Amino acid sequence: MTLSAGIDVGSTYTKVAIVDEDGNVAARTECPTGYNFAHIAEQALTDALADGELERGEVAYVAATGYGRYMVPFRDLAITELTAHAWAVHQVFPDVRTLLDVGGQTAKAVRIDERGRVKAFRLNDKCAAGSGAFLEKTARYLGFTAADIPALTEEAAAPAEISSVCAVFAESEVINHLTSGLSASDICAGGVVALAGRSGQLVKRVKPEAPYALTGGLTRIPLMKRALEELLEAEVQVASDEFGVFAGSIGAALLGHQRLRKTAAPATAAA
Amino acid sequence: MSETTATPHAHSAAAPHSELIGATRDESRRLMDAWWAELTEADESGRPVANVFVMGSFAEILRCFDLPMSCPEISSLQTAVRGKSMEYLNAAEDAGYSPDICGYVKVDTGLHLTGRNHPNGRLPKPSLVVAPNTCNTYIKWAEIWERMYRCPVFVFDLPGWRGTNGQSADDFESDRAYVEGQLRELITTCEQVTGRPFDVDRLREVLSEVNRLSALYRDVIAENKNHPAPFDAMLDGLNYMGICNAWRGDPAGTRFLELALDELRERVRLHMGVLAEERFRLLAIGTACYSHFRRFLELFHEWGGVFVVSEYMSYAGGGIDKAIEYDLDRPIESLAEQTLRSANESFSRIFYSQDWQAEVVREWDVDGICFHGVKSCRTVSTGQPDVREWLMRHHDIPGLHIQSDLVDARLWSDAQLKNRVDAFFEALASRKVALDA
Amino acid sequence: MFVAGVDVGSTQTKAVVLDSEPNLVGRALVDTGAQLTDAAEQAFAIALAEAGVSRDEVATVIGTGYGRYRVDFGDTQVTEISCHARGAAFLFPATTSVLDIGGQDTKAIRVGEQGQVLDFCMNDKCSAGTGRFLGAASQALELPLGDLGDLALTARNPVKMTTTCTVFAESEILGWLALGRKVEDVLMGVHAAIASRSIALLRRVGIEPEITFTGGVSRNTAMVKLLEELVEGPINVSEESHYCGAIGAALYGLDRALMSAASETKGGLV
Amino acid sequence: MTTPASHLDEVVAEARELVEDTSFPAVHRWLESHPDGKVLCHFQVYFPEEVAHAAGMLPIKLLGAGGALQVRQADARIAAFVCSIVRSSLELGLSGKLDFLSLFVTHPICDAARNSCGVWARNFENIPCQILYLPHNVRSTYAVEYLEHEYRRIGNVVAEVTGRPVETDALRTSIGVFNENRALIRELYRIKRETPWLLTSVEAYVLTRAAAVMPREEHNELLHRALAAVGGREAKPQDRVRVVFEGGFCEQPPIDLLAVIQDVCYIVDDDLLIGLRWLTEDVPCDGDPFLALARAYIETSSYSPVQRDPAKPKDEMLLGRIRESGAEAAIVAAAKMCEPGLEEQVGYSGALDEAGVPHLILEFEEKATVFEQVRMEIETFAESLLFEFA
Repeated sequence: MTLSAGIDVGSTYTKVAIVDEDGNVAARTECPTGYNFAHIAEQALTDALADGELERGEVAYVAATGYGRYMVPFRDLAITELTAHAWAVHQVFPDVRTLLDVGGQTAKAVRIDERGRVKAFRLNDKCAAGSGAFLEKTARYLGFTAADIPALTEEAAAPAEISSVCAVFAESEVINHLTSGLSASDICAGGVVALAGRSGQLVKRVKPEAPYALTGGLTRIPLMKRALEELLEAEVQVASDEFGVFAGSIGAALLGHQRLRKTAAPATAAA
Repeated sequence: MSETTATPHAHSAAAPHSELIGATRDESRRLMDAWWAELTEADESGRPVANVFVMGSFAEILRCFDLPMSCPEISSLQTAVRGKSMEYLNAAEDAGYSPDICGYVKVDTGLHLTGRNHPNGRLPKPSLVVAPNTCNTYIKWAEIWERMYRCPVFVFDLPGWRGTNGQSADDFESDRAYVEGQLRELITTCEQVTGRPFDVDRLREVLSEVNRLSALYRDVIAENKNHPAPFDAMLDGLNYMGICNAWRGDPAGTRFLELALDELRERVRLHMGVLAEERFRLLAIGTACYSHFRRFLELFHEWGGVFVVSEYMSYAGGGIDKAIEYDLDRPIESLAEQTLRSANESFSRIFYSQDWQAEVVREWDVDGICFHGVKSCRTVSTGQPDVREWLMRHHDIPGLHIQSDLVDARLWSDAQLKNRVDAFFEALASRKVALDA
Repeated sequence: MFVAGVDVGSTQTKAVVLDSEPNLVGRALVDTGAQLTDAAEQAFAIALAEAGVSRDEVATVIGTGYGRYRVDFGDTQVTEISCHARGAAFLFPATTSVLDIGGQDTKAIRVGEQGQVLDFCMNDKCSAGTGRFLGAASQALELPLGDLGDLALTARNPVKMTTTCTVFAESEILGWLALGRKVEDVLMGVHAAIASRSIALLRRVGIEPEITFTGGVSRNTAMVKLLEELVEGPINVSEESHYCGAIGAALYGLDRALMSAASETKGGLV
Repeated sequence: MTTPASHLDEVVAEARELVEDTSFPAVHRWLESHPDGKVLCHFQVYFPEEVAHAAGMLPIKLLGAGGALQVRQADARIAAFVCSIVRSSLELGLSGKLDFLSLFVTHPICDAARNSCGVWARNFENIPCQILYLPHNVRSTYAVEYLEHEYRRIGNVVAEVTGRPVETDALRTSIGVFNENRALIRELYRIKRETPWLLTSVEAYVLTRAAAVMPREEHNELLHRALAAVGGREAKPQDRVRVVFEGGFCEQPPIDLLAVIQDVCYIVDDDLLIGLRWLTEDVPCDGDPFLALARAYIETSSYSPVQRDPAKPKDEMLLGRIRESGAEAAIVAAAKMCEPGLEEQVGYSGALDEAGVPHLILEFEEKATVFEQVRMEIETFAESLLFEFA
């Protein structure tokens, strides 16, 4: 079985997906990136292989993507996570034309054509505090962890108003809401709605076309999907929790197979 | 400006004082509604409309052609005061405009992108844009409408303050001749847009109205030398400037200032200040924050702080705070000369205003200066920290530097601003105690 | 007679009790957390316990800091700018310039002989919460806040941090690490960025000795060293600098108590 | 014996060293050989340097200090929300790197630049600080006459500072020196367009930018050496996207950002340092030189977001630059907090969409040192044009 591995070294989490020639995901792992990128890439790949009881030798291609893609010494190809994401989403949702991916540090809006190629994209700039980390900080301030956010925000009666674009000032808004007695779920929901608002604006800047898809860590928060749909006035397909988180690594692995098929073309054609 | 809807207010000295108090605010609301009614009517009837700016758009010439004047700085400000600016601002940012550019431009662009439905009426499309170089964003703003509507755009130069030396009398004459030349080209453009010939006698009428308006405006500003000051330069002052810009050269505008002056003198006679107790007299540099206008004023009024004078009433009042004396025998030449003088002494004053500020602090008996930097406007904000420090070092005048925006509610951080304003008044209070001891 | 000051900061709440000399007789430091009023009450109780003083022996309680309006058991509030100035002048009587790097705001103050505020300036919008840079660094590098200073001092070739925005400081820190730079070099880069921005603020109000560095960040050895290099002179740091705001608040409370005791009704700050 | 190719590396290294050295060594060398020489600093974008040169003054172009100088004092003077070049230029002055300065001039290109004159005047009380009021109503029949007078006015200020009036034939000679410089830079840009593999974007940039920090005669000589050496370089074309970089008219992108772009693209044309190439043809040396300079500024000149000219609609001018350089895509950049640049970016993007020209929108800051995010954007942009995944 020839396998291709996609290693997505993100700023906060590193994801690995190992895919066979038919495009099935044979194994996958996710772990915090820390700050030794080369080590974590090797470690994550070994864990994935063990998880799927696969041999290192079966992996014919390694495509690295994400923040630290150049820090993966044993890669065959480095590809940006935007291209990888677009390609993965195109395989699972061939009709999707606009993708929103919200990660730890960055939020990305991408327009994709019918062949899965990236046509236009925009990233959040410094003042748009539209990143996952902002939400994690709000939750931690309220005494919760990132994992609690999905359930916590479901109990929200009325999401609090958080208007500031700057995460530092948003934090003082959170403090003010706290002191005026708002519940943690309403404040955290307010953070999700503010984040959806900011990333929804990002989507509008790539002259979007429906249908839409959402990938990245926030796929686990139902309120995020609902808030985006209200803003974009259209349905937002959320990749399954697992796929959403692993879109980058799966896309990279699939592109690996693409290169394998191209380079393994019969030698005669080339001679 | 068809004036039928605005019933003239008889300027009578005998009106009993109770009726006068508050009359100016009602009149300014009525005149602002009349201005919007005319813009909405012009949009429906398709009459040509000119987009103008507060810092020198030759309103006198446009008045001669009875061209309704749409002033986007005022209309953008009004959306913020009514809490609606973010909806239009977001529409512009969705179209690609950066969070770091002028909020007025984005609110106006958002209005044009979403059907021109302004809270006060229907914003008309420009048939002509008259944009001076007294603010560079005016030129980029004009180019946005140019791309959107392909309408005639008349950008012209009012060469301003040249720096620390090197401007002789014949340099001024060369500038004046250039401004006069451009003025004649504007007249030709207006004739083409309206299909009406230029009437120099009508211009003389308008010029004499503005001479009167300028004299009244200076008297109004001077009334705040009284203790307590009868009006707040950032609240009532905003109304006075708004009417002077929208009705410049129209008798209704002149009569409005006569009424305002009557009310102010009545308040001075009755010893009626802006607040129950005027504890601190302030000079305001920069603009207010219109998305949180009431809260902005409240932060200062809570401490008994009143804005008795502002730089805003100088440059954003259209330069009529400097003695405008049009010579009716040489209307075109003196219009060019006086407009150039306001460009030098009011509009480009902002870049080197430390001496003017020190003088105003003395003459209006001011306790401290509030420098309010707004992200949207680099014209008024860029050099503020430098001036604040210069005035503290050279004249020991206390100054507070705070920042937010004109219309972008996202840039108002209440806790941070209250912290700074409270600390400033605590310092002013302890300074007063030291002076009294 | 005793007086108290409670400084409710965005991350930590400090409380102090002073006798009428005045001497510092009780102090407390707790995490602010989500319930600001509880934190204020808890800190006040601990400070009273350490001072061996009962609640009713305290003539006035003054609240300060971002959560000053949450000190609902206090007599009134004073901003932390006025309090840090007064507290710094108490700890170092020859103080003329005061610098405090807080969680939300950085403050530069010029102080008169009695610790009154002559002029002050605070950070501009985009570099807000520079004290938070260090919080971001400690999180990103998984190191306790207290160790950052000493580790930064071991740096050989510090990186140059250029971002003005605190939010993007974190991604710039990760960026440098992704390029394989040493942790201590990145840390020293963070410290240098904070120091140069703070000095720019201090310059706005004029830098004249003696300079007193107050607030929690003043315990950071690398920060003190960098600031001393920039001002080319010594900077006062005290064991009690964490409590500077609360001390200042208590001193204003003492003025108020003495004044009402002498039942004069002179105008004044409080 | 240095082969021509390695000779080019030396010339480029010489230029880069001058460009990155904030102590202005070439200016100090000039002052040693001209003991009573005076130096003029002018802010972006265009200034008629011939007028200063003709009075024996050394004009240098203030381009900020990029990331080379930690801004400490300027941030105490300038409000937040203002671009970086305005701050770091002031920092050069406040930190004593411009002590040789005798005259500061800025222009009405934007509100922050006009404000800078007031800030410099308050902080350098013994140096004249001026605004040269270039016109925006350039299509008025009175514009050329006005601009000629404005050039004579700044000539009088220069004469006051140097004690030497600006003589007519001296000005004609200076025009000759600057004509030659502009022609050499045009030749450098011809090579970028036709054979970009012979000269990297960074090499072409530092060779051009050296003009800002050295006497123009020396810069001409440096360009002659560089152009001679380029011929000798063997390099084969690579599979890269041909792009136009638009947005470098005032605050300059960090050199490392150009390096990131050149990894995946050939920058075949751009508006980098357009002020040095504002006049697109030789200025005639006969007749009145002041009038010739004023007419050239309006009639035979390029375009930028900070010069209004209805006869040169910006969208058409950009599409023309893309067409003439054979570029297949554009990078439409703007400096952070740059009001005119950010507004123009939206106009350009709309026009490029309409014309079907793929383009990448970027924001940069002169002092940025980490390029991970922008590298990812540029590579994705190139990947979407180069690779066929389907």
